Amino acid sequence: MTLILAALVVWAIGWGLNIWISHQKPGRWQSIVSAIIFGITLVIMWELIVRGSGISPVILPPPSMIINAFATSTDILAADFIQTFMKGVLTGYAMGCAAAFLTALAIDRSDFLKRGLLPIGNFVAALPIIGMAPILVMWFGFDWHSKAAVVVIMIFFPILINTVQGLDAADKMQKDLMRTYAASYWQSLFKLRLPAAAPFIFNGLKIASTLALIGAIVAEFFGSPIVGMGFRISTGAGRLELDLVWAEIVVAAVAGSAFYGIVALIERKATFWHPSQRK
Amino acid sequence: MDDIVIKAENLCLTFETNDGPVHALKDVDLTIDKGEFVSFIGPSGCGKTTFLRVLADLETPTGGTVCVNGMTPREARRKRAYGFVFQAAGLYPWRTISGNIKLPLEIMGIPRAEQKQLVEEVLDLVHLSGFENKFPWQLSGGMQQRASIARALAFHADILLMDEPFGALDEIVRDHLNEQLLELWAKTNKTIGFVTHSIPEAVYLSTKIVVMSPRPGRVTEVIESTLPKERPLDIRESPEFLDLAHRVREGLRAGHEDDA
Amino acid sequence: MNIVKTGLLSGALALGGFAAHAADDVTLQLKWVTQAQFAGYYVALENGYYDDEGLNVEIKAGGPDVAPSQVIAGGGADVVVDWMPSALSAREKGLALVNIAQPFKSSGMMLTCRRDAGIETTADFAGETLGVWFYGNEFPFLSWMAHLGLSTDGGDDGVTVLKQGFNVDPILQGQAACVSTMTYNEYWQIIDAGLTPEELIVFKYQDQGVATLEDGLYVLEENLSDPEFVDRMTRFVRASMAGWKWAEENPDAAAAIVIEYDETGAQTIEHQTRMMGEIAKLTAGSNGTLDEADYQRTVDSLLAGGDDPVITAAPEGAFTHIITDAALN
Amino acid sequence: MDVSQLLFGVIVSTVLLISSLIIAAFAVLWLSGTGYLGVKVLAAAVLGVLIFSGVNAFLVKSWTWWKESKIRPLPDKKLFSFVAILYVVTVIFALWYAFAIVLNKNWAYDKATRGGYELSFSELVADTWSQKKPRLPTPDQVAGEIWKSTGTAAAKKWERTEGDPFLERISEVLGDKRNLIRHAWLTLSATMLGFVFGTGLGILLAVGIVHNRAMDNSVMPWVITSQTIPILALAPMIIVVLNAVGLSGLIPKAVISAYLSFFPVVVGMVKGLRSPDSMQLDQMRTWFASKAQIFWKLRLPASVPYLFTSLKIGVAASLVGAIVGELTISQDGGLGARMLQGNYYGATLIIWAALIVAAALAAVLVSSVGLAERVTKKRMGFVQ
Repeated sequence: MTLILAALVVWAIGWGLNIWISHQKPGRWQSIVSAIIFGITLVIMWELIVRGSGISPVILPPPSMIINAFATSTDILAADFIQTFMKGVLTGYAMGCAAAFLTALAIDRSDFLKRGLLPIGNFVAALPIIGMAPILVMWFGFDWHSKAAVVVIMIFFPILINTVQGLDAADKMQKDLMRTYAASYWQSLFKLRLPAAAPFIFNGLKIASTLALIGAIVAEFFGSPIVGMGFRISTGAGRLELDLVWAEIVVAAVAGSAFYGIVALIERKATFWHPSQRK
Repeated sequence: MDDIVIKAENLCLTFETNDGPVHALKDVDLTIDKGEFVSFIGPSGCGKTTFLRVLADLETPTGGTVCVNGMTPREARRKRAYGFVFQAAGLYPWRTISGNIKLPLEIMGIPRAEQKQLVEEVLDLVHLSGFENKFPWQLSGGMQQRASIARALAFHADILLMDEPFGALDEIVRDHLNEQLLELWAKTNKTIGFVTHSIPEAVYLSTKIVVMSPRPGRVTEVIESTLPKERPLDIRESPEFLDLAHRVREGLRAGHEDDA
Repeated sequence: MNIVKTGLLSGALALGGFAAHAADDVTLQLKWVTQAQFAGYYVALENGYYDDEGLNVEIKAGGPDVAPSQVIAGGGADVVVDWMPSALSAREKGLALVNIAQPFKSSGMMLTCRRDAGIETTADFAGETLGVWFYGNEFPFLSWMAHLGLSTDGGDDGVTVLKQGFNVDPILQGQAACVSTMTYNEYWQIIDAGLTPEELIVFKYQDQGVATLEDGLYVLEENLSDPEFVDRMTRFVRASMAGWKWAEENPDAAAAIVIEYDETGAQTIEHQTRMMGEIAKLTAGSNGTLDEADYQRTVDSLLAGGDDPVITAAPEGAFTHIITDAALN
Repeated sequence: MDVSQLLFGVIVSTVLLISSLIIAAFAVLWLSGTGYLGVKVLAAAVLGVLIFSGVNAFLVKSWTWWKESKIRPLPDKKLFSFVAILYVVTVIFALWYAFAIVLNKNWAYDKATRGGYELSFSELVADTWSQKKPRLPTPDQVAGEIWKSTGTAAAKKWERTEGDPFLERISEVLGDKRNLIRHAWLTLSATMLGFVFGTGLGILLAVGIVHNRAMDNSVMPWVITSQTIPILALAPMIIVVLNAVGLSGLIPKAVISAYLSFFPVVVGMVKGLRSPDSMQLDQMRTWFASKAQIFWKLRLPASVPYLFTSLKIGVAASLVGAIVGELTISQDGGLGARMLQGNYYGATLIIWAALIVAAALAAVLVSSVGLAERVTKKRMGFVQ
C-alpha cells in the first residue's frame, strides 16, 4: 500500500516538475527534458505499483528486472537484433523503397497507369496486409528472407502512393516555367518534380520505418530460426521469461524510434526549405 | 473631456528578438475623440498595426499608458467596447453568413431572439440582406469583407478598429466599399480607427490622418482633414483633397528621411 | 441479435443455475485450441458430469500465444492443462505449479522425417534441419538432443533448429528434414497432404526413452492449503476422468461434441474422429493418477539437458496424489 | 457516351486481356525450370513489369494517335479511368494465375515423381489450379471457398434446422460457427468497439496536448514511441492482464485495436486543433471568448477535416488490431482466428478466404468513413 502511495507521490512530483518546466522560457531543451521526466516517472510508478500490488513477475515484471535481464543477456539481444533488424528489416526496407520508388516513376510516365493503379494502390494500402505474413513465411522460408518479404509488401504501397502524389506536387506555374525552358522530362524530373516531391516521399519513408520493424517481428511469430526478436518475444512468454521479453520489446521500441528519428533527421536536412521544417 | 475615446501617452512597445530589441512603438501620444474617423498611415513596420493591436489588447505595451473609453484596453475588451476587422475576412467556412455574424453574439451570451434581430440589422447595414444562408465561399471577396465588417458591428460596440480591411481587394471593389464605409459611419456615428497604406484611401475616409514612421515606430504628424463630412467619390479630384494628399505624402517622406 | 439473445439467455441460465445449485465455479485453461486432445473435458461438460458434481465449469481454449502457466499466474484460471516440462520449468522460475492429475499416460510427441532426406536413424540427424515447436513444447526436444549429444546451434555435428509454425509446411516443402508432430494431429496432416507412411520415418519420444509427461492438470501450490479448493478439484478431477473414459469408449460421439464446442468452426469431423482414436491410445493407460515412475523419467530426462538443462535441480513437491486419491478411490 | 466510345473501350479491353494472357503464358513457360524460388518470383515480376510497360507504351501511342486523328470524339475521362482500372485488375488476375502455376508446380511434380508418371503442360496447369492445399490458391478457388463458408454453409444450416420456428432458424444460420459471416461480424464488432475507444482516447489526448504545454512536452514523444512497440508482442500479455481482472472476449481485442487506432487520431487532431491561424485566434480574443468557447466554436469545427483524414487511417488500423488480437485470442473466433487456424492446419484456402473477407471489410469500413466525411463536410459547408 505504501508503495502505491509512493507511486502517486512520484507521479505528482513528476507532473509538477513538468508543469514548472512548461512555464519556463521556451527552448528546445524543454520538450526533451519534459519527455524524459515523464518517461522516468512512468517507469518508477511501474516499479512501485508492480511491487506494491504484488503482481507476479511472470505477468508483468518490474523495470528493475527488465534492466537486469537487459544487462545479463546483451549477447542474445544483439544476435536477435542483427537477425531481425539488420538482416530482415533493413534489407526489406531497402528493397521495398527501391521497388516502390521505381514503380512510382514508371507509373508517373503514363496517365493511363496512374488512373489504373492508384485507386488499387489506395485500396491495398488500407488492407490488413499483416495477414499475409504466414503466407509469405510459407513461400520464402523460415529465415530472414521471408521477413524481408513481409517488410517489402507492407511498405510498398504507402511509399508508392506518397511518391506518386508527391510527383504531382509541383504547381502548374513552376511546370509551365520548365516548359518555357524547353526542359526534357528527365530535366524537369530532377530539377523540379523530385525536389518538390521530397516532403511526400519522406512522409512515406517515415510511415514505412515504423511499419517495417513491426512487420518483421510479426512474421517471426509464424516460423523462424531460433534467433530473432519476434522469436524471443513469442517463445520467451511461453517459458515465463517475461523480463527477457520486455527487454526485447525495449530494444524494438528503441530501434524503431531510432530508425524513425534517423529518417526524420535526413528529411530535415534534405527538405529544409519546406514550411513544415521551418520554425 | 468626455468626448475623448482613446488616449495614448508615451506609449512604448519593444519586442525582444534574437537580433536584439525591436522598438515597434516609441513615445506615441495620441488622442481620438468620439465620432472621429482616424486613419493610420505609414510604411510597413511603422507600428500602425501594432498600435491598433495595443488598443485591442492583443499586444501589451512595455511603457506608457493607453485608455480606451476611459478603461484599460483589457477592461475595454472585456466590456466588448470595440469591433475589430482584420486584413482578411476570416469568416468560418463551416458557418453561413448569418452564422458567422452570430458567432460573437453567441460568445457574448446574447439571447437567441435578439441575435436574429441584430444579424438582420447589420446585414441590412452592409447591404447583404438575402445572403444570410450562403456560405462564405459562395460570396465574392468584397462581400466577404462586408460580412466581416457586419460581424464587427453586430454587438453595437462604439469603436470600430480596422486593420487594412480592404488591402487584398481590387481598386474598384475598394472604392465601392470605401463609399459604403463612409455611409455606415455617418449612419452609426461610431469612432473608427483605420489602418491603411493607401494615401487616397486615408484622405478620402478620415477626419484625422496619423502619419507614422518606422524604426522606432512613432507618430510623425497628425493631419486634421478639412474635407466636409459629406464626401462623394469625385471629391478626390478636388484641390482640397489633392492638397491633403500632398501633405500626407510630405509627412511620410519626412519620416523616411530622418530614418535615412 | 442472436448473439445478444444467446448471451443474455446463457447469462440468465448461469445466474439461475448458480442460484439453484449454488454450483462452484471452476475455470479450466486448455493448452491449445479446441480439439479432441481435450475431449474428456468437453464430454464431461456436455454430458453433465460437472453438473452432477455441483460444478459450474468454464473451459477456456488456448492458442499458440497462450501460455497456461501465465494465465493461472494471472488468476485467469483455477486449473490448467499443461505439459510437465513447461510446468516444471515454470516451477523453477518461481511459479509453484503442482500436478494434481495425469490423464495422459503416454507421450504422443514424435519427430517425423522424410526418408528421401536420407534419415533412417537418430544418427542421421547431424547436419540436418529439424522443425520444433516452441512456447514450452521445445523442452522435450532439447533434452532429447542433449541425450543424443547433438548441439542445437547449427553446424555439421549438430542440428539446425527451426521454429516451426503451427503446420507441417516445412517438411512438405523440403525446408526441414524432420518436423515435430503429434501422433494424433500433425502426422495426419502430412498424410493428408499426400505423403504416404512408407515415405516417412517417425521417431516417437516414447520409444526413444525420452518421453515426458504431456497433458496433465496443474494448480497453484498455495491453493492446495485451502480444503474447499481441494474438494472442488477432487470433484473436478472425478468428473473429468469420467469424461475421459466415456470419450475413450465413444470416440465418434466425443469427436462430435468437440466439434460443437469449437468456436472457430475450422475443425472437421473426420480429422477430430481420427484424432480421438489416437488420443484414446494415450489416455488408455491412466485412470488419472500420476505414475511416479513416469514422473521420475520426465525429471531425469529434463535434468540431463547437457550445458543448458531445462531444469537445474530435481523439483520438490511438484505433484500430489491427494486429489486423485480422494477422487478415484 | 456514344457508340464509338463504347467500341473503343471494348477494343482496348480486349487488347489488354489478350496481352495479359500472353504475359501469363510466357511467364509460366519461362519459369518452368527449377531454381531458387525467390529469384524466380522476382524475375517473373520484372518480366511482368517489362511486358506490362511495353503494352502500355503501345496503348499510349495508339491513344495519342486516336486523339490526334480527330476521327471520333475523345472518350470521356471516366471511361478512360474505368478501362485503366479494368486493365490493371486484369493484369493482376493474370499474374495471379501465372504465379499459382509457378508456386504450386513443385508439389505437382513431387506427386508425379512419387506416383511415377509424367505431367504434360496442360495437366500441370490443371493440377496447379485445383490443389487441395495450394501454396497459392487461384482466385476462383478462393471465391469458391468464400461461397462455401458463407452461402453453402448457411444453406446447410437452414436445411438442418428444418422444422424450427422461422426466426430461430434465421438466428441459427447467422450464429453458425462454420459461417464466415459470423466471424466477420465478430471481427467487425471488436473493430468498431476498438475504433470508438481509440478515437475517444485520441481526441482526449489531443485536446490535452493542445491545451496543456506540459502535456505537449511530455506525452507527445511517448505517443510516437508507443507505436514502435510491436503490438503483437504485447497482445498476449494484454490478454493475460485483462483476463486477470476478469475481462475477456471482445474487450481485450478492442483494447489492442484501440492501441493501434488512437495514434493517427492524436496526430491528426493535434494538427487540426492547431489549424486556426493567429488571426482567427486574435479575433476570438477581441470578443473576450473563453478557452472553452474558442474550443467549441473555433478549434473543434476547424479540426473536422483533419479528424476525418485520421479516422480513415484509424479505422483501417483498428481492423488490423482486431485481427492481431484474434491471432492471439483465437478461441473466440473471428477472421484472425480463421487465418490462424488455416495456418495451423495448413489450409491455405481458409487463410485466403479470411484475408479476402478482411480486405472487403476494410474497404467497407474505410469507404463508410469516407461517406460520413463527405456528408459531414457538405453539411458544414467545407465542400465547394
